[in-house]
Amino acid sequence: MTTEPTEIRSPGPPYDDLASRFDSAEFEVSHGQVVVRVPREDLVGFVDAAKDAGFRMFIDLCGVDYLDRDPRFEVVVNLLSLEPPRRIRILVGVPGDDPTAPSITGVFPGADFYERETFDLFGIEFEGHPDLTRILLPDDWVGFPLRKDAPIGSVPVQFKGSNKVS
Amino acid sequence: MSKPPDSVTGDTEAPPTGAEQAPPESPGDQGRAKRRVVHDLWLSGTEAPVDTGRFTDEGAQEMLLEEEAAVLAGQRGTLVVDDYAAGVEPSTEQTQIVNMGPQHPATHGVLRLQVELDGETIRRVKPIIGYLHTGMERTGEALTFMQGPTNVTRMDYLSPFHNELAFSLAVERLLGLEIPPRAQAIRVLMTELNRVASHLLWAATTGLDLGALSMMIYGWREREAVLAFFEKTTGLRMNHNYIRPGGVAADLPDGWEEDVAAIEETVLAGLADYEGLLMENPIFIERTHGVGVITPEECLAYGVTGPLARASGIDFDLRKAFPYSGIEQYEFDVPTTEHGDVYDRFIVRFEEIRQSLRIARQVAETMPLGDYRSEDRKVTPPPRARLDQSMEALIHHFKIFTEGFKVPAGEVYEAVESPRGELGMYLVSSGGAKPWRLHVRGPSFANVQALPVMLTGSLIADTISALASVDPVMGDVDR
Amino acid sequence: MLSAYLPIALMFILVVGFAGVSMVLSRALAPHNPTPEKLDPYECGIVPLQEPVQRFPVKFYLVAMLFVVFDIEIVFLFAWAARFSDLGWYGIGAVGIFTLLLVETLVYVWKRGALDWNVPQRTRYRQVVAVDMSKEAA
Amino acid sequence: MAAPAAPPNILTAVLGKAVGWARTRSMWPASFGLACCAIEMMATGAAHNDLARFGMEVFRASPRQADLMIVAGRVSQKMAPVLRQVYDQMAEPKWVISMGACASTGGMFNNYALVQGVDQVVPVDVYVPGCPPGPQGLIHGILTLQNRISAGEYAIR
Repeated sequence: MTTEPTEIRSPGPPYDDLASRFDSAEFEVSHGQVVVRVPREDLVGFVDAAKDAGFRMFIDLCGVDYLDRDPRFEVVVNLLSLEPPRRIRILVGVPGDDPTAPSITGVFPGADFYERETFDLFGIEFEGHPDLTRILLPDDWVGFPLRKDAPIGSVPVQFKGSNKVS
Repeated sequence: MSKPPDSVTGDTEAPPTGAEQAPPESPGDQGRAKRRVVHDLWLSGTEAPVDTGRFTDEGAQEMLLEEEAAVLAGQRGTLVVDDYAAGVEPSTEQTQIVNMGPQHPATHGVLRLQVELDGETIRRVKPIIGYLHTGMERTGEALTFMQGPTNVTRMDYLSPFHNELAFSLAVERLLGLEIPPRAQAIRVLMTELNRVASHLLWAATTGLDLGALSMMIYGWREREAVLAFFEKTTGLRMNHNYIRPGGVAADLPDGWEEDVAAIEETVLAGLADYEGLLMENPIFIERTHGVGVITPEECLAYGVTGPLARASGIDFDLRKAFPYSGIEQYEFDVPTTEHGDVYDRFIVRFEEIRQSLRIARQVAETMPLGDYRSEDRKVTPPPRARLDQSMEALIHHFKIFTEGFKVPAGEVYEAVESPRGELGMYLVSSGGAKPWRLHVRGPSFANVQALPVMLTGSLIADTISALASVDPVMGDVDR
Repeated sequence: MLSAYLPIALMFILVVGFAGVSMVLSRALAPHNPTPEKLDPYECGIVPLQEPVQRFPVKFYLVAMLFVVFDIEIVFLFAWAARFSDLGWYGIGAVGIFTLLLVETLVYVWKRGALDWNVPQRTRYRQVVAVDMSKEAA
Repeated sequence: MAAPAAPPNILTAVLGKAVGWARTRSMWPASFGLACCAIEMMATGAAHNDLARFGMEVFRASPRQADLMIVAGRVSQKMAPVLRQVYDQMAEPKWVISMGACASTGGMFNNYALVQGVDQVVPVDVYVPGCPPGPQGLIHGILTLQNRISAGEYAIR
């Protein structure tokens, strides 16, 4: 059982401490879960601070394509603190014309594959990632399939009226 | 190291991989041309229509002879500095890069491991995945919420109930829907029995990999007992589509308490055989002690969860930390051990089978009566008999099955404890009848990423047992 | 005297005959179609790009030599075992000296460490056990 | 492919039948388990409904010693060349069973990632329907293939 060093540096629950140190981060609670919207530049700093504040397990990183919203893409980072069990979800807006985001593999080596997958399916490049290549698709694949404007690539099926799959 | 994809075609120019670079048209270009064309059928017995065999080279994704320091550290698994990382001293011998490739008996599916070998010892590992990528997250966006479980249940095909439960919990949290206690208890029963079946299959295949052939036969014998109950309740042995948003598809068959009791009896008897067969066997102990060690710091850094983390001493189980579907009313304990090697993972998983059976017995004793799906007719279809009595039921039925029910806009992350770790569903809804984005956090994805940490420096035979103990399910990894 | 060798000759003919017939039959009846893919080395389904390495670490040759040494020892024991009862103590004495010599080489080889495949990974486990794996070490 | 068989005549009719019969008695499957169907293929190979009754319980990993390739699961675009390479490296006579809806037609995943039907990559002899087909379904497919081989339909392989 991983106990932290006895004195917990942040007085209140870790969220208030993080909120105080990062005024650019907006905290909100959606469906009972703490969600933080952080500008792109502060992502690595915020993740580092969250790690010190107790969120020591890296859980997930994925991309979302909102197509006609202003920062078109969004990178969602999910962290977990084991003792007391608590989650935090960090949302980072990424504009459509310049799809790049800072890589957090420096803080959590576990983000390596997740960032490669997000690059593979969305085309969001992560600066500072040691080996940013495709991971799920064949290496000579053209295009990023999970983008909303990418075709689903379905083969028309023989029986009539069946190929209305977008 | 690999050049960034040029902006126009987004095609990453494959760096020279030791082989002479083909003149202007690299195999990749021919590959792309050949793959996208839909070939005509190749009727059996006729001449082969086209030669697609040449394009298995994955260019930039493969391991290079010389790598940069950061990439090398990643492949050697020495990124996390903790007090007992044994440094692997670079050897002067000539090493070779070998494929433990997609079609391999011991990789539990289509996982491709590129390993650099110095004789028998492994210097570094690079897992290459994607050989089972089915585009399920894209298909998830094209199906309505009602059809979602059929797509999601095929991701981690060893624990279909956990996929469906995570998806249903996420949708219900977005809807703010209350689930009747009987449906919650049925869900707990099914997921725990699914954990037993998944661990039995893991014990069977891992035993087979370690040479205990009889383990394969025993493991499947008990698993068939559990699958028979699943088939009786849900109609299918796998991919059940039984747990749906709003409850479960059908009530339990009568006489199910005897079935659960019979399952518990056979599996516990079988478990006693396995432990007698394996745990004191000196060959087994020699093959599993100190193999595939992963330390708690590495588990935290790589996001390794589930039995692997518990075998390394992290006392964390989602069923205790974030209880879901009413599981907090049953007592069970979470087995953890210290050394984090293959032997401890056997201990943890065998103990988890016992705990899951204990939960199943408690559910059987305290199963509440009542409805097995929620009363909100916007989400769950009305009973069949009501259709010809009330117009309203007919409309509800029609709307649910044609365009599907609408889920209010919002985003939510819901996670359950699957047999391999934390299975999370990040669901974004735009208010329509189809999810806007469905991301599945597969536990095996993080566990496979931590393979270099476990395999570097061990022999090839140890790699087989370490890889088997991770229990990667490729559907979960590649989605 | 010649008849003593009859069973061995018969056995020899049978062995060579069986091997020959099965070789010829499979060559004649089975379809024979060497395509370039079939002649490629099998690398788990991946088309091999570069030639596999021919030079192997010296450990493998060492093990081969050790095997030859102890295998020949057993071959010599056969002769003694065939006439074990007639040779009596003299036989046991001779074989005893011979075996003692080989046991001495086994001890020497064992001490020099030619038999253990030094696996760094296992040292990591000994550190884990040595360190008192109580909670705060995690 | 193998040279086309000589037209059936009275002299080799019996030999053809004998060869056909011999080829089906112990067909070793190449373990090409991809996804959920692979679990059902293993279940068919295990104790409960046993493939050893047909002499097929040993799943050969290397294509050199395999006669029958059971494509069990969904074939992705990245896996298709590997499948083709393993098929090419199998020695004649060889047969292919396409197990499950995803292998036969791409199944419920009609999208960018899957090869819609493995018969675009390898010639398929028997298609087994189901998602996943139960062990009984797979054994029925194997028996169908064996009957057609011993009846001489596939003798030209």
